[in-house]
Amino acid sequence: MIQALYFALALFLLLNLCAGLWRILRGPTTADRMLAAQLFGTTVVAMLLLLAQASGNPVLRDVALVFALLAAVTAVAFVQRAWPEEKESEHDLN
Amino acid sequence: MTLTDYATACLLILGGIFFLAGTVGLLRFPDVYTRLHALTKADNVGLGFIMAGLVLQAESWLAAGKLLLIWLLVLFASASVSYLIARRALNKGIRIWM
Amino acid sequence: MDVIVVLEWAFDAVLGLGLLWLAWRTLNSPDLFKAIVLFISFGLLMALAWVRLNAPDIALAEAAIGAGLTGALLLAALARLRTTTDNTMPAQLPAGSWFQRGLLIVLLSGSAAGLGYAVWILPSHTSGLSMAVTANLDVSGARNPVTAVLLNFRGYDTMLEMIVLLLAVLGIWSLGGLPPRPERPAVAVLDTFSRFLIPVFILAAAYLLWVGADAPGGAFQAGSVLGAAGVLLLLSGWRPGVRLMQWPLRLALTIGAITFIILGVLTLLYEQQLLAYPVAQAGRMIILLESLATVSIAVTLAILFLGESPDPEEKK
Amino acid sequence: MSHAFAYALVGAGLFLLGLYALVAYAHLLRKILALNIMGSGVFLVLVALAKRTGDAEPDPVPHAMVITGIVVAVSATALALALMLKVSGKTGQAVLPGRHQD
Repeated sequence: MIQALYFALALFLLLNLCAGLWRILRGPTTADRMLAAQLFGTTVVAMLLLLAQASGNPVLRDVALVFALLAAVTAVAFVQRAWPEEKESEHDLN
Repeated sequence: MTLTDYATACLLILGGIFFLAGTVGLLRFPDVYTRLHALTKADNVGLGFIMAGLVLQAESWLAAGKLLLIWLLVLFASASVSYLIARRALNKGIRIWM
Repeated sequence: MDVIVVLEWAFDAVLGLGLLWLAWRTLNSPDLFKAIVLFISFGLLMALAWVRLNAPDIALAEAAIGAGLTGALLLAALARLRTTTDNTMPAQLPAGSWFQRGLLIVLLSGSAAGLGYAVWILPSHTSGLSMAVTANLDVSGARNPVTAVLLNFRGYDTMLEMIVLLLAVLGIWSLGGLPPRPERPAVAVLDTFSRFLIPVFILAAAYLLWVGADAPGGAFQAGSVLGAAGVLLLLSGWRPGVRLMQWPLRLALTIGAITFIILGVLTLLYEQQLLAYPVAQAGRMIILLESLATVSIAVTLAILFLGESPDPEEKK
Repeated sequence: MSHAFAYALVGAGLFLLGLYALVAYAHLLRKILALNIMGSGVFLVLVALAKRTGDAEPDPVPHAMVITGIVVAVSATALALALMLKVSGKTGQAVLPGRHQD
């Protein structure tokens, strides 16, 4: 019974993540897109932990740990390097 | 189902609700700063509830500790990253919604 | 049907369709930054696919490389690209005429049907080489079958891979001057963040290396996590000193490949077979190789991110 | 059909999508993304086919090859990105010289 809940919640989080994709597509600023990708990191960590419990495979917690550590590196690369210098208004990027 | 299982189920569902709130905030809020706030707060609390639910089922203290460590790492990383993003967005003059 | 089976199928269906959709949007969205962010999300979903396919070793590698390194590499390259190209050029520029594209679609649909059919007619149950691996696991020196394959049964793969990594570094170094790198000074929060996080990265890498002999983990995963720590350091504004960039760097880059080659020659001389370790020493040799390979992989990945030759005089 | 076969079909689809974009678009960064997606497709097929062992552990040999492949792919990507930067530094455009001059 609780097993079914783990899978149901993992599926629910996956659907949440798919809904968040809309923000990546829509923008409007580059920060919004990066933010949505960052959200996916947290969601994937939660899904991995649920799947670890559901499948009785504790190794997946290590995968979640690595995710938790590394998701920030991409975002830091974005802030430090990839954000263009020129001013951007809210609506000029599609 | 035992009593622990019921407690886990409640915590997990609560966590799911917070994740849903975070996603709705990401989709519906009007500017970068409010969206940033929705995500980092709601999702990290959601992850915390899911973590608490799973800690009740953990097979050992070590496993429970690892779960807690993962949550703390995510909290720390998303707090720092959201600060960095918000600061740069302000410096670049992205308008604040009023 | 059991409710769990239904849920598992629904999960797999959403995940599979999500992967295809993300790949398609990555490849055809006009904004390159958007394409890169979509590609990063694609990497996250790939890690979930590895989990569903019962491949935690690969999920670990994908988590380290897909979530951290590839995204950082692509974003940094895009920033440097913006300093040289005129932004007026459409990123969507097609190669070839509409007729050529139509022909391409027809040809690819044919291959799609062929590939799908080829996968479909494969026997649905086969043990592959897993029997052979299980039978020889006792003499391999590792209890995790994937580590045994990587470091013992097919150690030559890993040896060649270390050489490929070296060639990639040499390739970048031999390009000479690249476009300038836009950089910003690190703010205090980032500084504290990396100061706190780097030791955690190092601990996690050591842990992954340690469990690798018995459970998923190993040199690749540990090396990628450590390499990501290097990338975080570089992003926070740290630069290796000039003396560090000379022989210590070159030693760290090559130590993995060199150890593999020395052990390969020794095993060829004494055991008449490449990288066939004597059973009694296999465990220790794997630990030695893995530790040194971790150092080389980590330094290589960080240097690939830095992306230019360390010799100041070559920059001109 | 099992889960593994579904993933193998997704892998084949990814490979073909990547191949299409590799040929159809001129921008080098997009070609690099396309190559990465093609690689992911191949890895997915390999790992999905390794899972045909029923309830037993999957075949570890393809797993090992894919781990090697992921690390090689990231280093090849880094080299390709550097080459792209060199091309755009010389020509001002991130496309292969000789064509698309109009």
